[in-house]
Amino acid sequence: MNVRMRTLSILGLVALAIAAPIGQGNYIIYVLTSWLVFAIAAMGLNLTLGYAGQISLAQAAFMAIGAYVTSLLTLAGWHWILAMPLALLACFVVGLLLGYPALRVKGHFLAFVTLAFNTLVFLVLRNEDWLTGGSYGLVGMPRPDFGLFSTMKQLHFYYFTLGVTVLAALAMWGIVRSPWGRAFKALRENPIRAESLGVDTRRITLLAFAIGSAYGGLAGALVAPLVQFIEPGSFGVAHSLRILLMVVVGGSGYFFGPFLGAAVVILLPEVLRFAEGYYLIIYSALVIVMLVFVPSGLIGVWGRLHEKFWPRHEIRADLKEGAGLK
Amino acid sequence: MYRKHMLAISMAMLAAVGVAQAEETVKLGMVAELSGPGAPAGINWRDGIKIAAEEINAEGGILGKKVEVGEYDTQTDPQVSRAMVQKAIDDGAFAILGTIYSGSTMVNMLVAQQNSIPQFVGSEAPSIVEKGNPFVYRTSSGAQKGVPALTKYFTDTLKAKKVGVAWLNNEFGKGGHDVFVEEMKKAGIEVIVDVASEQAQTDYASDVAKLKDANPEAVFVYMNQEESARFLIEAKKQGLAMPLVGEVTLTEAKVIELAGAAAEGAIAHVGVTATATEVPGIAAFSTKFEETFKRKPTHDAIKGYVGAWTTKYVTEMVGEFDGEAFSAKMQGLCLKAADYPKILLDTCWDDRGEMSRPSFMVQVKDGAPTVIGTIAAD
Amino acid sequence: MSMPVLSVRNIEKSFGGIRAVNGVSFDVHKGEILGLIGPNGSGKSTLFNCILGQLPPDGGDVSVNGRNVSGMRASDLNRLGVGRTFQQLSVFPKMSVLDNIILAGQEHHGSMLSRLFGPGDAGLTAEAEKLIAFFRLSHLRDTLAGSLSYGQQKLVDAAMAFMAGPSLVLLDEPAGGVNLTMLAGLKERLTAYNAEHGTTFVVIEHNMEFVMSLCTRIIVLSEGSIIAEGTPDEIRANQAVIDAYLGG
Amino acid sequence: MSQFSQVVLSGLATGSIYALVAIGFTLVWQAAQTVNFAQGEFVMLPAFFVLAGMSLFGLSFGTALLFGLAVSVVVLGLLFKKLVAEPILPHGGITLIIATMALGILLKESVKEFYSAEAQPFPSIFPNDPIDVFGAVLSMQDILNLAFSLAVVVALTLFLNRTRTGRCMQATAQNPAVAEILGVNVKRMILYTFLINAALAALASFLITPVYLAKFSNGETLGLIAFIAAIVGGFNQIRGALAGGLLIGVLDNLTAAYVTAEYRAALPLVLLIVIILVRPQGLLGTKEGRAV
Repeated sequence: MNVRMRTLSILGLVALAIAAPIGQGNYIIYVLTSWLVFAIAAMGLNLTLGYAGQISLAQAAFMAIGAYVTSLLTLAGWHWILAMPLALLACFVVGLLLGYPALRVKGHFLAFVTLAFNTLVFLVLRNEDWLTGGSYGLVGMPRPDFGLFSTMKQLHFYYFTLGVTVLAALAMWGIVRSPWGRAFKALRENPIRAESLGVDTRRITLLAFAIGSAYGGLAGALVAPLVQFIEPGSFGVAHSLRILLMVVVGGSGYFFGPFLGAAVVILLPEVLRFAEGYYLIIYSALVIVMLVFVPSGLIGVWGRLHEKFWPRHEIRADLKEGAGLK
Repeated sequence: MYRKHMLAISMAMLAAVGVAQAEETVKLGMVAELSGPGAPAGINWRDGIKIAAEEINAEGGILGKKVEVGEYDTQTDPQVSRAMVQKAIDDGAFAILGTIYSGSTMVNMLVAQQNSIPQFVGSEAPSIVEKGNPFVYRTSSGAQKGVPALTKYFTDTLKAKKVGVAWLNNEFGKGGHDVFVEEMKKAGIEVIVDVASEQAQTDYASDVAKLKDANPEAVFVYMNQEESARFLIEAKKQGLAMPLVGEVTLTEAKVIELAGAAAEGAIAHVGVTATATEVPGIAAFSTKFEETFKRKPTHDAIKGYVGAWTTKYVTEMVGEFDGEAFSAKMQGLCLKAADYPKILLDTCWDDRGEMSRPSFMVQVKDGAPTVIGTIAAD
Repeated sequence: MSMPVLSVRNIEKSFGGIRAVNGVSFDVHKGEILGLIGPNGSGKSTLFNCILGQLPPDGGDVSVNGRNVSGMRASDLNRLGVGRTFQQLSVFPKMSVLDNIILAGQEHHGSMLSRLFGPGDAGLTAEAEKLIAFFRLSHLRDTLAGSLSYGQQKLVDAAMAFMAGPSLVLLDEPAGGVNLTMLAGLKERLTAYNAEHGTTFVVIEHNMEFVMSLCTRIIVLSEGSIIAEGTPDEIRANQAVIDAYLGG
Repeated sequence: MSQFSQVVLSGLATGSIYALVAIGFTLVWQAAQTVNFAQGEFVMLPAFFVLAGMSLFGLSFGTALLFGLAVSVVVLGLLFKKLVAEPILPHGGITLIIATMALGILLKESVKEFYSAEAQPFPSIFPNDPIDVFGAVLSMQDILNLAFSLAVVVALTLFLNRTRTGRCMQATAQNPAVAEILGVNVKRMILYTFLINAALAALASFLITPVYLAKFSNGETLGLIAFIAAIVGGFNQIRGALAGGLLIGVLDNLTAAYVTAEYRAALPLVLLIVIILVRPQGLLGTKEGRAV
């Protein structure tokens, strides 16, 4: 019953995502597409932070690596479908490397190390202009063409992105439901206990970073053809912070948290047009208030309300996956 | 104070729009850096356009239709700017006014081009007009024209053989730097010291020390406002004696306000400046702007103003709201200030959207920028 | 006798100038329940941590089933069949009881890759349910471990140590903070598990009654050295032990 | 040679400001395990309190400085502790990190919207006359900044070591539980560290803003640099934070002058990563004093 309800509601959401852009202007479609792209990036960070408990302020750097690899290869004539896996691989490998500091330090030390890494990536992208185009960036990346289905049109590109997002979400679902997912959570909850139960916490920590980073890379591989222009400034620390807040606001450690969080950050400004420049002020103040009262994010808020108004006798605990941050 | 006036202006605009909607209106999409690091430039651009829109509507609008200016904030983010241009077009804008940051313009001009929408930009990076986009037009000369105008000053006035360059390492600064180095090479002047600095850098001690040590005959300074001010303060402190020459920014009112006495003697080439009060149009605009916003207009304000007025002039020459025809008309167009007073100075656009018009050499004297020479359009 | 399951030889550990463990040696054989007791500060926990690789000892060796495991990482040691519990409660609070137990077994099955692509429970649900039933927690199977009572969490904690079918289990103060009813249950379950599977136990405990009734053999530590060894009855009668505890 | 001494001396002057900010950082971390990612904004803001005091209430510069200091201590010390740090800390360190990041955005955007997006000039406390030192030109301001920062560090050290309150604060930082048993009012001591942090940030703000100019985005790099200074010097030491601040200031200038201007921003970051991986207790830190 419960499972069927859930399947139905997920199908409903996908149907909504399919219907959402119909009849909308290009701008709304563009905003919806960037929502999906950022949801993918946030999904990756949710694995690293929400499931495995390792803070990272470098997700934008991985979007950058993904976007630059994809752009350079597609500009050199490669098809996106071939360039994207290489971008993911590059992010996976760099993510492994970034995981090493996490073996030694936690919490704010790790936050600063990853933040420093993000800035270093920015500097390399800006200064090595023989490869990256420097501060002028790269422009004119082609959108992928799949014979019968070309993604040149905004709407087509949206559906293409939606397809990629659904596949990425299914893969993520597979990961978090697998023994790996359990090991990630164990790492978050009690790394020493996990180690004593045979979990190779070193390997799991590195994997948490690598997989999360690969999702960042996938988002980057989609940003390149979406915007058709990339420059180092679009992948600064502020953007990593933005993605981090998406994860936290949505509900870190909840599977659908990143989608909700990305929606709040990307779509809500559209709704709150009247707030204009005050939007960020309101948003950041609300984030602080939320962290004081419901640190588990918006999904946690919903859970609390649900609990309050429709209390259930026995909650299936395995469906309640979210976790407070440590 | 400031907010109150802004409010008054906005109310007036709203009222005007309200009336206008009863009749027919034409929409202009003002897409600019209203927040983020580019906000100072974007806000001036917007306010220049506000003045222009008011005047245009007072003269009956464009082809009899009232002008309605939609404001779109790019947050100084190229990706957002692309989305905002798209939004403006979705909202039915006939022309786009903006953006100023070259990084943003580079990406959003693709959208306007795809939709055949004319776009007046405040960007000065050379690459903007090198993409073969017939719908993008500058409102000031590109760095590859502005900086060469300076070359004469280095060769003839300063008679420099060895110069230095201090620049801001972002897409704006790098554009100017690259053109400058190229120009100096052509002019046979040696660049003996080349100092890059970071955006939002605060400590210029090592930059200035390096320049002082190399001791060139003049230094070309190409940075944004605050960076220029901080640089000037440090230069004054360390006693950097040679002329400091900039392009546009170095002598702007904001820089002088921030740097105080340290700005004294700084020289810059400016495409168009509120200081050039001997030009009647500029003087009138300047007065009106100051009355409305209680501050002096920057060159970004003048650029926005010119962009909006050019939209009116050219559309009325075409006789209909047609982006393609507008584009065709713009190719090689020259407007004389005598016939089209709000263009302020005789101005021409080439077939790529590059503009040329007379420009000025300005020096800070007694805390105010003063015109010390005029450079003819090329 | 056959090869000892756990063999500890001359373990030494100092902190600064203080000798916490002073050349301790002992063997534990299959099926034994060995109690390790001693007054506060006698070096029990330090010894435990040295045996389990949590602290690097200054000298000495530890072998499990004849294999030298000195300096081995905790996860590798666990995969060799050594289970343990911690003094502090160590369950995974935001995971269900079932997930806690499955986690404790999953790393012993298949490869890293098969754990990604194989079934989500690594095929362990039935086995885990059996263990949960053994500890009489079946009704709490899907409850978050963090929302259980302290005693129930202690049971889950202990059960995790057994999930991988270890040959040796080290329990660090299993009775600490558990109420009397729960305590009787815990002792009864541990004895039953020992009888059923022949698993070897080493138990650190302060609760004398618990140790005396659970263990088959007891070692007494004082000031980092073994001062007595024997059956519970022998220890009860040992004057040196009485002196050590009474601060003689 | 004159270039070298210029670069080093200027670096020391800038570094002394980093040190002030870093010291506040370490105090709050030690006493309350609060890592403040908005520390840079805490330095940006007090200058605007002063400007607001002058423009809104027509205060003289001197009075406005006192006003700015008082408001900073209340807002960035008391309110920060009561409204943000205290309620969120029980939810865990990462939650607090994220909350202070959000706070940074809040402060920055508020200044931008309610004061100005443009940089503002800020009057100098000390005279700006240039002085020749070893062939380098320093302003009176540089030298007094340096002297003032050193004086603050000395005063703070004396306060912590010689006064009863100071020793109670130290006891609280080292072991709150024991301090409590010894009759120390732990809560009050923690509050004091927050207030001192706010006061230090305000002082740093008043000293640098004449040079940096008052702008909403000033805190962006400053907070990071201060943290790096704290970590490089040793997170559990006041003199560590001082040494770290001066070191970063000098190294940054030396890199820009002699190695690479393009990658000057990379140096402190690389230093941070290396220190964390190789010597996480910092150059002057002791191992025990810190829980990573």
